[in-house]
Amino acid sequence: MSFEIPIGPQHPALKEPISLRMTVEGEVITGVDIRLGYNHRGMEKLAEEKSWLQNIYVTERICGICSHSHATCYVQGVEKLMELAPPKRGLYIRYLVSELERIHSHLLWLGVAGHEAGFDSFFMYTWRDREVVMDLLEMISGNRVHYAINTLGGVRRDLDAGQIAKILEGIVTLRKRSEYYFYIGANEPSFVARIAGVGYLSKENALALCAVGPVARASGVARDVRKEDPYAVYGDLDFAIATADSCDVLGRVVVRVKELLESYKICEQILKSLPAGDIAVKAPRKAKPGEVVSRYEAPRGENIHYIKANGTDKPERLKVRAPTLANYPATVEMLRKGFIADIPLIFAAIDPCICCAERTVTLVSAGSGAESVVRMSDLRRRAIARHRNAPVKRNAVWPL
Amino acid sequence: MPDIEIVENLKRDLGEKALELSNPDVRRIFVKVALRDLVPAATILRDKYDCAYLATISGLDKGDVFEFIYHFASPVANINLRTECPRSEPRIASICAVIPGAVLYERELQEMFGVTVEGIPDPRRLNLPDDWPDGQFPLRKDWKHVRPEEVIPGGKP
Amino acid sequence: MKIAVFLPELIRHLFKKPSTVDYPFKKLAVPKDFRGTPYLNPEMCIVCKACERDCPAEAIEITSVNEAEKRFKMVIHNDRCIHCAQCLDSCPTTPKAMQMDSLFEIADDDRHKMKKDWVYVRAVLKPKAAAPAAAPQAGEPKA
Amino acid sequence: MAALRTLLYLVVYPGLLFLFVYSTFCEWFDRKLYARFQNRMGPTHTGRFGLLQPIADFVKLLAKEDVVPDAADKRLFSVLPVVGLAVVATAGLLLPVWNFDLAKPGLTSFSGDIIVVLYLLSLPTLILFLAAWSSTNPFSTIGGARVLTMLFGYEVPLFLAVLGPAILADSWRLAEIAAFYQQKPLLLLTNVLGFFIAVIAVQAKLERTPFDIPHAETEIVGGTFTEYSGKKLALFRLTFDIEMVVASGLLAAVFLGGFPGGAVIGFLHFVVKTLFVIFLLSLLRALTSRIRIDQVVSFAWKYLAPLAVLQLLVTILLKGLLT
Repeated sequence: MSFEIPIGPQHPALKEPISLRMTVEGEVITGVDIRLGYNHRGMEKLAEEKSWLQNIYVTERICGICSHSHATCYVQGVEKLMELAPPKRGLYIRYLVSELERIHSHLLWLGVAGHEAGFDSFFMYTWRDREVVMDLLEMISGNRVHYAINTLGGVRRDLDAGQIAKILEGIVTLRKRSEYYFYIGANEPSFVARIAGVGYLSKENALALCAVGPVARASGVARDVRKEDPYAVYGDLDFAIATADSCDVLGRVVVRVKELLESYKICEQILKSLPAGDIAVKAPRKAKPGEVVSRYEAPRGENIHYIKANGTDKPERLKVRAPTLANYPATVEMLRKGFIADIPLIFAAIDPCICCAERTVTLVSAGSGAESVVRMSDLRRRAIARHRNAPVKRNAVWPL
Repeated sequence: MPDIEIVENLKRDLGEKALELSNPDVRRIFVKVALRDLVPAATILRDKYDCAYLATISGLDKGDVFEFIYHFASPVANINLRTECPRSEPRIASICAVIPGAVLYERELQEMFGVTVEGIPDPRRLNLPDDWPDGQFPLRKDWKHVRPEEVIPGGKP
Repeated sequence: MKIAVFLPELIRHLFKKPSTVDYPFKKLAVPKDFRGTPYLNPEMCIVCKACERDCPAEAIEITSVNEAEKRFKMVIHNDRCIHCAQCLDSCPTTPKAMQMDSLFEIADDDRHKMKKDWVYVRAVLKPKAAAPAAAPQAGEPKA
Repeated sequence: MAALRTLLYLVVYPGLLFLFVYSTFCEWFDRKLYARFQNRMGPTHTGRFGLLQPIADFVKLLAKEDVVPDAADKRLFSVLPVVGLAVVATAGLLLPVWNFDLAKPGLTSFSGDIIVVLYLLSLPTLILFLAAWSSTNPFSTIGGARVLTMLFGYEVPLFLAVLGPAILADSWRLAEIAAFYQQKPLLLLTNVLGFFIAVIAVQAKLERTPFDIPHAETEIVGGTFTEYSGKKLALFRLTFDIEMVVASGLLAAVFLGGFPGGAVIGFLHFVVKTLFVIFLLSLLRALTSRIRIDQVVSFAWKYLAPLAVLQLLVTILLKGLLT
């Protein structure tokens, strides 16, 4: 006896709206369908109406967790179009922030994974320690979520010696804590029982379905833009790609924790070899006609922006592909034949960022073209009408 | 593998198919192919250049034609396959048979540019709501969004 | 297989002070260069409108009240502001006419109450600060 | 006079009012502990140290809108929370803290009351299942199925573990069992294994992490409680709180030597010992992550049940040695 359960668009396991329609037989999932489109803001269309400078902040708001990654991806593309060469110190600070952001994002993910598995203590502890890196970012950039440190031609804020010392100090604490969480995550029997062998994605499937980021790396595909396409400072830095071969959620935990440790290493290298000098150069208001493909390794995987300029102060086209979107086909594959209990874990394991993945359409209602703000009374009326017309199901069916 | 070598190899392998070949930046290669050569070219890229990974498909409204750029990535380079189709007859072939992960991007192209992707395994809309009117394609340049006047709910008039 | 690996940590923290803050009653200090709410220093403003042009959220609105007296009105729509501080970077005067304070609890139940306005006379143009703000000021020292 | 006394007994002490106050205190204790384990504060502001927070939550829920789904079996749906509360409150009356006097047994102390308590503690599970079933929501339906599946896992180990000490004491009456262990406290040590099995099984019965599978909110929203709101949900939450008190009181009576010393000192024993059991339950909750339903059943039958049988065997052998 199979029936359909809706996970989302509103569901406690999902922090953002998306709809997963699960066909289940008892506790086993037999079919999966992902429906997008609950979180559209029309970023790509909007970007065509804003200037190059304003678009930094627009792209930054594509996502709340990896805000810096979209802004950096955009900025490094536009700098190529404008033929700007940001000073070395500016670049180092920019990518220091991007590594700190990776640390914060992965710690956040560890906590979410713990919460989805009902391991709330783990969640509380990881998030407590995530505050350390959040505070560092706040100190560097002046804000906790949207750092807004990028500008065309460099960064907006400099680091002083006191800040550098504080960051190094914070990294020491974080490294110790991360190693401890690695130990907990890999040894607590009830947690391991939930994540080992769950959400299997073979290497072949990971390749065929174009999976990116930690999902691909946990399936043994060493795909990391920082190594494949070493942009900006990554050519000078020494780090390794974290991979795992277990192809399951445990592998994704391992990959993320290993990446955390790599990120600490990168941050220390950047701070140690931070060159002196300016942090930004002056940028023109217009870009010459041209096109550029900018790639960036966000915490969730490869982030790719295609930017086309037409000689004015506004882009002709800005195409954004966020990593989460690339992982959806793989998620469908992972969920198949799983248990209901595994849905939140498998879905969380791609570290979904739904507002990243859905960024394309304007907030316009279909009929009138008016911005759709529905009154509560109206909603109520619609709900009642819907209720009257709906057939009433009297008998539930035994699922087993 | 240096870029020049890849460009040379591409010239050899694609032969007539490659209408334009450019290498504007390090590890960025742009190839232009005709519409009918799209699927064979994608197959060649996947099999010979380790480009099983399609990053995304960008669509572009250039007035008379739509341009579609398939951003492939291999561990050594980023190969962008470009093709054009006329606005009057917007049809392209699906590459899902070659790269199964392309389905989401092709669905997005369908709804945003109003092209018909022939042979797509799942032709539903991706992002737009179910009651979106037919014939409205937001990313075409002639589709203009008129911003409604801002109404602040609950405030003074 | 180990059992109860978290136990020592949990027991240890039972006797420690909680790391959370009793928020509305106790508050943490924000760091030095916190990007709070923008405000205008009307004595310095030369009405170059660079901030209005560069604001990504269209939160700044400058209108002329009286052309002859060079009176202008600036409204900062804090309900739209995204606190990016681009207006500070765009501001060409020294010291800057646009400033940021460290207020962050600015939420209100009415969006009209969040709008702030200033009516002022345009400042006299100083020769040194006359350069148009074509781009954000690069590498400016910390305020 | 006797009628009045019975009424007081049922409504004030140790009946509904006392159980309500004490169970909300226990909920506060559990929440505070859980928070402190996680380096948080827990309830702080309602009352001193947030002591009144559970009561405030209860009152708030009472004031909320009460929705009954159209497709639900309305009468069953509405009556079940009350039945559940009645059942666990009745079980509360049987604890030997107010029935300590063996010479003058009260109304609710009789031979075989341990069986009745265990039975009454099993009923809420069935009521939960019926509640889930009558609300016809897919999430509730899955939750209901999980409730029953889990029942098969933990019920047997719990019964085996709790009955072990009773066999050693040679009585089916809680007061007598407690009195037996008060005379020979050393014998309690033989039941340590059984105690831990019982704690784990009680954790499962109370549906707390790692066994909060029937209402795992990240998987099936509220599970059994998805459609419950307002007063009914408040009653269900109270049911669980009282069940926690009764279950920990039962474990304290059977495994921790009961509540010696008459009305006042016995009551102090009751408070300390139940809080100790709740401490263990809280710790278990903080230590683990939620496991899957198939893992619960296999864990219960592969480890808990065999260990419980082993405990029973040890008890029986010991009893043979002693007599």
